[in-house]
Amino acid sequence: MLTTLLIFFPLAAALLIFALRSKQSHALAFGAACIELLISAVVVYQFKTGDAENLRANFQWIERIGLSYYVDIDGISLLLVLLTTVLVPFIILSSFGKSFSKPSTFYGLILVMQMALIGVFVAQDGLLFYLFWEIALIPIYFICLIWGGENRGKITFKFFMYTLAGSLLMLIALIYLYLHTPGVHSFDVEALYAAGQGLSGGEQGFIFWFLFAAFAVKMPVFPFHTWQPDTYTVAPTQGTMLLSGIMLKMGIYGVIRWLVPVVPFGVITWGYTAILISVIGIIYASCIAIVQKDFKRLIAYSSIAHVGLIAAGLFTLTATGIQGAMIQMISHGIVVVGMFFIIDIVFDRTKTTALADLGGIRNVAPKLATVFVITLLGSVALPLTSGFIGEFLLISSIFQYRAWLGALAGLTIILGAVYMLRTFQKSMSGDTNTLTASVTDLTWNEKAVLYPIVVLIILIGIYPAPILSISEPAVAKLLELYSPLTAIR
Amino acid sequence: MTLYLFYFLSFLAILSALMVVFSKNPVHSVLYLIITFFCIFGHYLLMNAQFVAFVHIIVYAGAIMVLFLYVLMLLNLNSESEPHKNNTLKFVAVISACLLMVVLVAALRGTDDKMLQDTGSQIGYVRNLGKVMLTDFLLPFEITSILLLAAMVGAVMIGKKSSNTTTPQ
Amino acid sequence: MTDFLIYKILLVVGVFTITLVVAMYATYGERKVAAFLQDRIGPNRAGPFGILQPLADGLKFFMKEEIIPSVSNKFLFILGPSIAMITALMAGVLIPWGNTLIINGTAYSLQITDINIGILYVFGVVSIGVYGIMIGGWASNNKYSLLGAIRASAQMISYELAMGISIIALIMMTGTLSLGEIVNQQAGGDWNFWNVVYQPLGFLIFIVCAFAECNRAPFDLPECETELVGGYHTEYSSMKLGFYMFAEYINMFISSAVLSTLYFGGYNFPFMNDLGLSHNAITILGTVFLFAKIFFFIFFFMWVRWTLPRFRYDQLMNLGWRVLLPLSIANLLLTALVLLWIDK
Amino acid sequence: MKIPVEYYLWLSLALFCIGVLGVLFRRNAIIVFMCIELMLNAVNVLLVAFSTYLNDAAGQVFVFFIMAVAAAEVAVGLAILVKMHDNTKTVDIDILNRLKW
Amino acid sequence: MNALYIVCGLGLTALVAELFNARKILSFLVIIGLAVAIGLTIPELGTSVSYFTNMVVFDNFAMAFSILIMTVTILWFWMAQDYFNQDLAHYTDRASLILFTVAGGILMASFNNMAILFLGIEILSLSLYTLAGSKRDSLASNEAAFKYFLMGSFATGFLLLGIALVYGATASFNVQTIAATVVINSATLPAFFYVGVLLIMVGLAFKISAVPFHFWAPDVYSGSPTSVTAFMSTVVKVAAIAAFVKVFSVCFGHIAPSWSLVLKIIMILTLAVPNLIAAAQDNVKRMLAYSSVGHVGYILLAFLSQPENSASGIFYYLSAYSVASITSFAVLLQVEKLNSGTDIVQFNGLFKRNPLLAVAITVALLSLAGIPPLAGFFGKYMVFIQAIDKGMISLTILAIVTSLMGAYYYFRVIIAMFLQEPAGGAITVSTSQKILIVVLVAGMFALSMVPDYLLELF
Amino acid sequence: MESLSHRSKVVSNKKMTFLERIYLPAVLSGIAITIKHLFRRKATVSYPEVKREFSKIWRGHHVLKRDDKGAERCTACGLCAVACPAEAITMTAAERKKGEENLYREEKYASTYEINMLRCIFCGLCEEACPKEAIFLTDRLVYTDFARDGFIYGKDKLVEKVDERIDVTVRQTPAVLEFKKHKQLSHNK
Repeated sequence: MLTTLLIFFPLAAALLIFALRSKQSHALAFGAACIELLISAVVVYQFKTGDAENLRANFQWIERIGLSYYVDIDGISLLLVLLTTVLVPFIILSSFGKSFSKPSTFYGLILVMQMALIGVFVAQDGLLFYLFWEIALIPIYFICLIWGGENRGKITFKFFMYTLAGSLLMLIALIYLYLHTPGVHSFDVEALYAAGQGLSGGEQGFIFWFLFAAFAVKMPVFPFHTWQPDTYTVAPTQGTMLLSGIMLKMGIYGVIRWLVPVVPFGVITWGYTAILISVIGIIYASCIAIVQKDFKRLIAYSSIAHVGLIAAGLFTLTATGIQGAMIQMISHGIVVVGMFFIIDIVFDRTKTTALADLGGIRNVAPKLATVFVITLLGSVALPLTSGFIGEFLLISSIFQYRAWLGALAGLTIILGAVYMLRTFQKSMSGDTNTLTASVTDLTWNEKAVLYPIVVLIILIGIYPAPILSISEPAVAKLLELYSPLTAIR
Repeated sequence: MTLYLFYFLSFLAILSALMVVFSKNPVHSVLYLIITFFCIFGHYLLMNAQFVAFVHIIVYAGAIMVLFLYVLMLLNLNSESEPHKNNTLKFVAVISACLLMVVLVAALRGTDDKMLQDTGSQIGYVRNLGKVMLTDFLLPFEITSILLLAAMVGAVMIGKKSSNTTTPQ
Repeated sequence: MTDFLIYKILLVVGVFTITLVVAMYATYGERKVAAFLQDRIGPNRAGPFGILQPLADGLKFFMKEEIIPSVSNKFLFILGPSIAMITALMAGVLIPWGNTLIINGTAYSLQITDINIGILYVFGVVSIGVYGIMIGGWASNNKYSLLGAIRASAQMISYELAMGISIIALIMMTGTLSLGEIVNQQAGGDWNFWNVVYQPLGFLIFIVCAFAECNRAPFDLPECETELVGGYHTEYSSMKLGFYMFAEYINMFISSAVLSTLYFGGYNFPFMNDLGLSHNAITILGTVFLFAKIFFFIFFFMWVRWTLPRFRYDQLMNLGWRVLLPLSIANLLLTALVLLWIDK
Repeated sequence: MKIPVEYYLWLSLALFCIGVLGVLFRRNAIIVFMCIELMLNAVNVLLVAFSTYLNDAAGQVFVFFIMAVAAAEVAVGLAILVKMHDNTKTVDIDILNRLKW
Repeated sequence: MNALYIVCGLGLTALVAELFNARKILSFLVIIGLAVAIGLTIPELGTSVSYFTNMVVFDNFAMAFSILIMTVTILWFWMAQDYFNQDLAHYTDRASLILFTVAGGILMASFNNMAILFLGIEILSLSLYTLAGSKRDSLASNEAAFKYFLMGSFATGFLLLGIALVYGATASFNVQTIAATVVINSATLPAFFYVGVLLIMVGLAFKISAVPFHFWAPDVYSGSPTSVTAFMSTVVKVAAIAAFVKVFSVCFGHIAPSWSLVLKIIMILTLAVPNLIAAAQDNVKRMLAYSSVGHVGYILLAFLSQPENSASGIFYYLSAYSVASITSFAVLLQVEKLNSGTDIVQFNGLFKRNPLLAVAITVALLSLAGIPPLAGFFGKYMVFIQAIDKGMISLTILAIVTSLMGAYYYFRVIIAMFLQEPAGGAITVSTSQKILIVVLVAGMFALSMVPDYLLELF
Repeated sequence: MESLSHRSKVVSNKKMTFLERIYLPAVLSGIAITIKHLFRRKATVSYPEVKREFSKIWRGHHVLKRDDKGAERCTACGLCAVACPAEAITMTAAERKKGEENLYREEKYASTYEINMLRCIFCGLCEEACPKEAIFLTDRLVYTDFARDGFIYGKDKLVEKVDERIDVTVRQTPAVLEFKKHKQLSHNK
């Protein structure tokens, strides 16, 4: 029941905002997001106190095609739900003080997006998952299309087509699995697991690639990433935050929940390839990031690199890897939201994101520079920041899998440091120029967003145990599946 | 005797059907088509389908072709200067029609000969046909009236002169 | 078999001849009737009372110079009147000219053949007739001819409808399409067995349509001389013109015959069974009566022609579609209802 | 006095194909239309032949429906054609290609 | 059967209404009448009664499709008030022709005899030929009518030859008898029987406008008055597909192997070609025309995968498709009314000019593109599930590729609406149309929320 | 507007009654009228066999009278030509030579005298104009001819023959005769 409330409260709020068309939409939306955060807190409480049964809801929806409304929250879901509910208020808050055309539509779409994201993370029915997955696409598409920047028509369309193509392949895979569920066909996650595991090697391979295509587009992993830098650049900041902070996690979550357990044999067979392309993607993206001249684009490529690492870690099929992925997801979400917000602030003040035009902001806006440093350090995985825990776990898992791959993956930290520090140097340090001279420091709402983010980055970096403990049982359960299969590897 | 009659009628029917397609003047086409219809009429009589035969004449020769001729005359389309399709298109048309023929023939080649019932069969008599039409086929019969009504309303609607200036009361 | 064949051939030739002769004398009759109705005498020079006038006319047609317009389509130009003539002659085959003659114990029917869909045959032939006019009018390559042809086709198609429906009402009553049977059903000596008593409205519609189908005044728009010079036969001369004229009179004869057959008992006449005459005598008397009826209708055709002015074209169409057609449908419904009621 | 039903099959197929040929071959809309009528007639012949062969009246009854439909089609088709001629002064079907993509 | 009576009766009433100057209440009357017809049909669901010596059978298939046809007609009537009002002299003619078309559609869904199938198709087609030409002074409309007419009658020829040949082989026009004969005498069926089946397929493929027999459709759709196009691409399409499905599932379902290859080729072409061409269109009406051809491909895919058991999926697909189509046409009509054109540029900035219209057509196009959670998605989903079930993975992938192409051209419109500068001032929409559009959008969501009821009909 | 002439008729577009609208009664009365004529006496006269009586005052072919002695009365005064409304009469005057006294009554005579019968309207004004009682219209017919020339009647056709005089008094009413007599007196004075 609570889970359902979690899903549909944002939708109700969104409809209310649509209907009211009030000038105070931003406040309403923020309020709704906070309430949602409270609900998620209750969920955490229930989860911790072992009342997990209350979180489950399962009833038949469309019997004829096996669709049931089946939602549940386990550790993995909970972390991502929390990520969503925490980040969305920040995202909304970050938009305060800006004027949008048709604000009610804008905030409404953000809340719809939140609903879809939560839906994706809690769905335990294959088709339901798919539905939420697709629904998530629509609001973000319109956010980018209506409030985006230059040339948004083509770019957002490309984004849309990529994701749609991927998800349609996933649909085929899901249907295929559904038709192979034993007994009465069903999309129940367990049934799909059973179906997938019952398939032959070849079939598992084909399912693997179909599902992987959808998730890889969403993450995005090289070579499915070409939509991403453009879209990140063109989208309004809140859209970019949603895309990079949360939506990207849908792909990773998909791999964890809907790929790895479904076709274990396929994963084992093709995991190596997947890791390989992920690692190639890491290096590729990092190299491109180094030569980027645009601030926002650079972060976009860095995001590809980070996600590549997460994907690689996942496919090692070790507890370290998956736990690392979990924590890195949280960390990356927080860091990247902060990062994009800072870029937005800079852009707001200077009307440019070209690195060459910036410089010396530290001199005029020290608070901004400080926050940027901390976020940046979180991104390059300095110890005691959240990034460190995740990347360390991930790289070690890859290292265990193939040492040379681990070494290559480790390059991400070095390359990350290179481009990040270069960014800092180009933008913050140095002498102020005519553009940056007038940069003012953080306003109240910017502080309200960035300070908690900074706190979170450090907090998780110092004390990640609660997060790890939440996801641990679920990850362990996942990996039980592979214990008999490790021999093959 | 009957067989020769059949050959003769068939030959004439096919010949005049071809002339329908190939004669330059539309009015000649109409006349050739009428000849074809008369040959078909003959075939019906050979099959002792009298009622069908005469209704065929009344409907096709007596009404439909008159309408065609009427329209041809009304629109004064009797010129022989029909702009000709370019040769490629004509070629394609002939080829595709021949292809259709070949396909049909090829598909039907294997059929073994079956004989017609004696021509003394009485099913073509109006008494029998009427019985079947008004018992088994009553619904289609009634539906036909709707069909004709729809055609009539439609034709009138299309054909009426525009009355944009006059507003209805 | 040969006897039968010879008899049939004789009959065909007979009917053929009678038709031609009647048509011939119908032209004479027309002129006479016109004259009489206009207080004139009419032709009276060729032979006594001008009785040889049709021959003279025919001779004139043959002797006249034959003109075929140079821009016309020669084959069709000749085909037009031929079709008109042939179709006109064809309809006579199914008319029951009389009851059977019994000679040496063999019954010889005075009908050439009685097929079970006689009315349809008549209808079919009539509907072909319009081609004669259309082809001729078109082939003349003359705008008046063309207009006449167009008028003819529109008119004939329009009136065929009402005619057909009025006949259907009759057929519903008689339950057969065979002309022979329809006549036999009207046998019985008493005049009120004639169908016209039961189908007065149908008869009225039929006769009006018959006028239109024959292109007779007041529906002679295809050859309306005040508007179209000579209508469809403007370019015709000599015997081809004669064919058209002839065809018109034959049509008149045949429609009168059909009218008498369908609505006036054919060869039956009142009190025929009470006369105590032999079968053959009654048959012959019946044929005489039939011809009397036919002549009366031919006279009626002429009578109307010389009484009523020509319709305007829109009036013609109005009459056909908005008066006769609904009326005939109403007649049909009425007949159907009455038949149902009687059935119960 | 017997004619194999196949003969009628051949005949009607020949007529049908000639009709198809005409539809594809000619540009004059009226002739195209006439060729369609020819196709329908070919079907009628076939139906009557089958009906006689099978000694089943249904086939001939079906012919009447086809005739009714043919008549209705002619009425509608010619009305449209005349209207089109009013607007374009031609019955050449190639001008119909104005709407091509 | 009551529905058929009522629809025919309404058609006649509409004609008579001219006499009494009852135009004002006519469309109201029609809507009420159709609603009553639907109301009378719904309780009968679950029964299967044949009428008139087995000429028509009203089973669930027939009744469901009839209800769908009539429902869409009601919506259409609501939508197309302008179409009727623009030529008051022919108000009643148009209304009655539409109703006759509906009657034809019901017959096509309920036939149990080839004669009824044939007559149903013809009633539907003949009325439509004239409706397509009902904008009498427009050359495009004339051409559309004439092209439709020529192609339609040409197709009728093939259909009839097919029926004749099948009759020759099975000695019956009755669907059940044919099916039974096919089963019993499958070995001794003459070759021309199979030719007949294929010819029937060709004839019906013309009617459902499957490639390569579709070439009339785009021209006709774009030439006809927009309202009529809406009608053609919804009600008519539903009826044609109902007939197609019924013929080939009930009648020739047992010999599926003999025709499935041909149908497969048709289906592949139908999926690929129109979607490709639609992407090149700059006119929304024409684009919708091509897209409606493309949707036939998915339906054929569903049908091909399970010829005897696909009715429910197809029915759902068609319901979703019709509602979405009607919605997009309702918006298109409003845009056309103001801008007197249907080019894609007329949609520029529609979101700013009238958000309701923009959102409604967006939802409709998304539904047509098969984006969840809209009804169109479930439709496509049903298709895919049936196809994958029969192992047609490669065809499914083709379908997916084409539906991506579909998304491409639908999104061109969406992008134009949300991205471009407005092509004119604000658009005002009458209240009744507003209500209609809201109802339609709600309908699209409702169809996706509770599809079970529709699916359980079969 | 007030009609000036009061001769214009106001057209009534009154609605026809039902009986009028079905036309049949009108048609029937029409054919009744014609059938009545069928039995009427015929107006035709079968000409060569039966000739219709001319009226007493019927005017036909002109004649140029001679006097009792056989001399032409006409003196070519031209009054007839002046009086002729159709200008059908032409003449040339000539002087009487010696020895022609028995031919012409007075010194002057018409050497040619032509009447164009195609122009002549047989009004009789010439007759009235003539002071010499020379020209009269008779009850004879002007016969047909194939050429126009044939209708220009010269003296050869107009002047009465000496041996077959034409009695013109037949068609003169007594009043006229009286008048003529009187005139003659005055003329002959």
